[in-house]
Amino acid sequence: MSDQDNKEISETFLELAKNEFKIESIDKEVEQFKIRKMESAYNERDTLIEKIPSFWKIVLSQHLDFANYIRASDFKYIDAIEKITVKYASDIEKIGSFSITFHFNEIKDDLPEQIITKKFKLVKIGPKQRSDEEGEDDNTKETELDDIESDERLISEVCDIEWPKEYNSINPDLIEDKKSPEGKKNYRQGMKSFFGWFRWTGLKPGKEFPHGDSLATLLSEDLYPYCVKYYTEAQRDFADEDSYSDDTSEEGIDLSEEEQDNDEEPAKKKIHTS
Amino acid sequence: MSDQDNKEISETFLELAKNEFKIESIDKEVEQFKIRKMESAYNERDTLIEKIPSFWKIVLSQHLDFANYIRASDFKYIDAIEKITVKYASDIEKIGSFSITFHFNEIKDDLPEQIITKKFKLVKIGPKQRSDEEGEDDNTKETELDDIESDERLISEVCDIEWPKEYNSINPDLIEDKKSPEGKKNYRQGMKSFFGWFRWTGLKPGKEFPHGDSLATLLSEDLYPYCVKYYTEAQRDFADEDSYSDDTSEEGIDLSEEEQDNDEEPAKKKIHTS
Amino acid sequence: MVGNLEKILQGYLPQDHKFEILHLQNTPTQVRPIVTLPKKNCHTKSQDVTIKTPHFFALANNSKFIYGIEIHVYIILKNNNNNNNDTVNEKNPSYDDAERLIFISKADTNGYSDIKFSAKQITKGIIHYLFSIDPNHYLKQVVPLERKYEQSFSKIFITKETSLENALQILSNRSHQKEKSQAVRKKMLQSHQHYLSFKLANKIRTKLCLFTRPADQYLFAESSKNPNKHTLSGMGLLKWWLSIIDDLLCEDFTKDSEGKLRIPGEESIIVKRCFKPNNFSNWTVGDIFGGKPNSLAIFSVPLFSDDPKSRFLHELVEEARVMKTNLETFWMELQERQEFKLSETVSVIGISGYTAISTAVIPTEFDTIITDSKKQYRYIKNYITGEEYNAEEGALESYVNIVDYLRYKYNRSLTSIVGTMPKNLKVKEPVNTPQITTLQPRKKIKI
Repeated sequence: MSDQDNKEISETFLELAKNEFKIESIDKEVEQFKIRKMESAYNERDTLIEKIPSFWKIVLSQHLDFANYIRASDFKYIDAIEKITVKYASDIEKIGSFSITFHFNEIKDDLPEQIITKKFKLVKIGPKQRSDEEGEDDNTKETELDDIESDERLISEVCDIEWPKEYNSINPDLIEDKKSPEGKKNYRQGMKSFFGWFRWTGLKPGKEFPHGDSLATLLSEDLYPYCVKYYTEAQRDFADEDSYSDDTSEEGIDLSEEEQDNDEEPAKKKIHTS
Repeated sequence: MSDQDNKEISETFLELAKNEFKIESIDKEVEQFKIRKMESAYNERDTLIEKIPSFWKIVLSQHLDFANYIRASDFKYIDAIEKITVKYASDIEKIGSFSITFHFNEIKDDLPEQIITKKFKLVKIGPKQRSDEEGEDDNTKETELDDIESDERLISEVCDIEWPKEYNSINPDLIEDKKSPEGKKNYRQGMKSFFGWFRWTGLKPGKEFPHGDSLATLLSEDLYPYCVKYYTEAQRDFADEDSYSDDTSEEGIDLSEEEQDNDEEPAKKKIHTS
Repeated sequence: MVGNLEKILQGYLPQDHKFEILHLQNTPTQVRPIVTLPKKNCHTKSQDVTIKTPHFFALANNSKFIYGIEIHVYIILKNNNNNNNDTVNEKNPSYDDAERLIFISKADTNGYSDIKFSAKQITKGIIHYLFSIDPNHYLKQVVPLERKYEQSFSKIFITKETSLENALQILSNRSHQKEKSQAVRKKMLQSHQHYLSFKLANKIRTKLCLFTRPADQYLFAESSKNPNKHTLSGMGLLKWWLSIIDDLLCEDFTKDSEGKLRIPGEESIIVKRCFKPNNFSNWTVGDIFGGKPNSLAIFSVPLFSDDPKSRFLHELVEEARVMKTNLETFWMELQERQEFKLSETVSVIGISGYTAISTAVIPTEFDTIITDSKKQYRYIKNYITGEEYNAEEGALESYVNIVDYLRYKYNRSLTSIVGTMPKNLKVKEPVNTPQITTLQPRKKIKI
């Protein structure tokens, strides 16, 4: 190839980078458009849902993924959730940030009625700070690395919520000696409960509610938008007809390996041959 | 509950159904907005890509999912694809329909240069006609079931494409005796090739290119929108760094939690954060 | 020219019959330790290096694949010097001991062979071939567990960490670079490849293990629908494997090597009865993983891919019982796992010892496709394992695809082998003429 050709290709790559940037910003614009358009429909839906008894209790107990995040003892309090609403930030710079509001009913002598809003912010972050939930090895040392790849992640703030009385022993505010083995253990249990999630910030990997960001995303991108679908699914006459298949590793046929692992692809293809 | 309450709830459900309908139509509006916004960015990108040698060859051979759909002998012709463009229908009633255009370079004495456009239409369909690719049990009998759950599916038309000369033996237009075992076998092989896909209509389940609709969707929702990403991934300097993890049974077990508090935790969560 | 693979395997295939074989191997890759380490030991023992190399063999005859086996070879480099606080050598630790662990993942036939061949013999032959490979073959170029990207790196090389925009920037820079600087970059890349390499001084211990459990199919999906395929009962499968392993112990290993058999849920007396037909003298009840009945299973039982033992360990973690389950309980409960056919025998067979044969074979481009990524390895293998074998068409289709793919992408063909094993062979009637039903997808893709 001639130098001239090479120069043109070189410029083309730069143009492509600009073009990608343009596409990304259109994606945000589309997201904004959607949020604004959906707002009134969601508001209307919130009002309607309020009239249906136990709506959220049914949705939340129906959803297996949700149950995976919390402790079994939390269900008592999950059932006390009367209402959930999600508000999505629609300013272009804030796209991806949102807040979730929970209305808890009172449980006598245990939990007070309360309305709690937890806010989530999408922030850009370098690769070295990405190691959330990686366990103990707390590599928070500041590395002066170039921003090799900036990535986005959710963070939040500690959010005041009154814990149930029954949780006194694991309520982090009430544990006096957090250094004793007993204290440590209780503290950790508390942090893993649904109430522990309200303290999640995303800034202390390994020390907070596990996968706090995924639970937030589950609520904002799945449970809230599709709550009516989950509600109706829970109402099906035949409880055994749900679409949650058992995990494939138990199927005996040894093809499972090849079929599961294309996690690099953005849009996962779903072909059911069976 | 009083009759009055019941009546109100019953009305609420109707309102909710209307609300869901509204949400669906907003989804379409959002889709339309996106298609219109993206159009010029995609056009610009198409022009840029043309200047990069072997762009589509690199993208298509890099993408394992795509390769899964075709026969290994097709690669020769896939590599002859100079250009791919996708046009998305933006009329509200046509959202979800699209067309894909392929520019094939000439392969001497084998394949002529040609530009082929295949069109896909999204149509509503009752549950009983959905059984594409279900293999043997070709249940095409018309059942007069209520439209319990109407679903959408892609259909297409047979599309004229000139087959490579090397494929003469499996080219369905050239197989004289389609009933002989040899003829049947060749016919089936032809239908499974990439050229067979251009004949896919979605109307003759089990008799056409397998998963023709998924291949169309793969192109329109993944390969075309993210082609630049796939191109750069193919340029990675370390080929061994793929994120294809082995199946989870082999994954290391992190005991950091268990060793500290081996008490009755609730069932440990299976959460895929990726 | 006759390659090693051909030379070794021809003796296990029936005389005068022509076969073709695919030998696929991925580049050796460093992995995490396969046996979980107690947390306290994590740091002291983390100097051990485990290297995994998957092999896949598929045998074809008459343009159809008829047999396949997948085997993972692990080389574990150990540092037994107790100089744990010696950080001087951290960058280049010396390994004074090593071990080769061969895990047989799955083997399968599909019943579409037009001639009679012994799946037992070819299985034996392939394992024997692996025993004959010089362990140093796996140590020349090892993909490290993690690459540490340096700052200077990010402007020159495209890695999995490079953002789309940066990658385009790099590509832009590259395309107007002079040839000279292109060469400089290539050289730099080589030095940055970050391959590890090791050299073994002595002959190393070889271990082998496999888990037998009856199933309709292991590698060839839907093949149980072929009436000509034989499937074995749990006990049948155990005996089938046991006789292979016994032969290998006799032929390839020193006398003081050990054969081990464990049948979860079965009394020792019953297990011992299985040894009767064996020829090797040193068979005992147990396994090669070590540990006492009352020690925790998690610290003895290795985690292999797609292995019921590993799945069970993961399940114990989920049930929060992993720190309470000892080996005795582990084996007892394992047998009751749902994934096993009701009341069928499952077993764990193992070898531990030193080979008595020459280990000088180095797989070469001549007879082995060595892929440079797991992705590519899987992809090629998937042409065979992704097909459906309820009809003969699957065996034909996988063959055509593999042959076309190797020719087009590697300019290679399958290795031909003409059998030399004398035997009175009855040629079977052709199994079945191509039965055309409906079109099947080539790949099973699931979410």
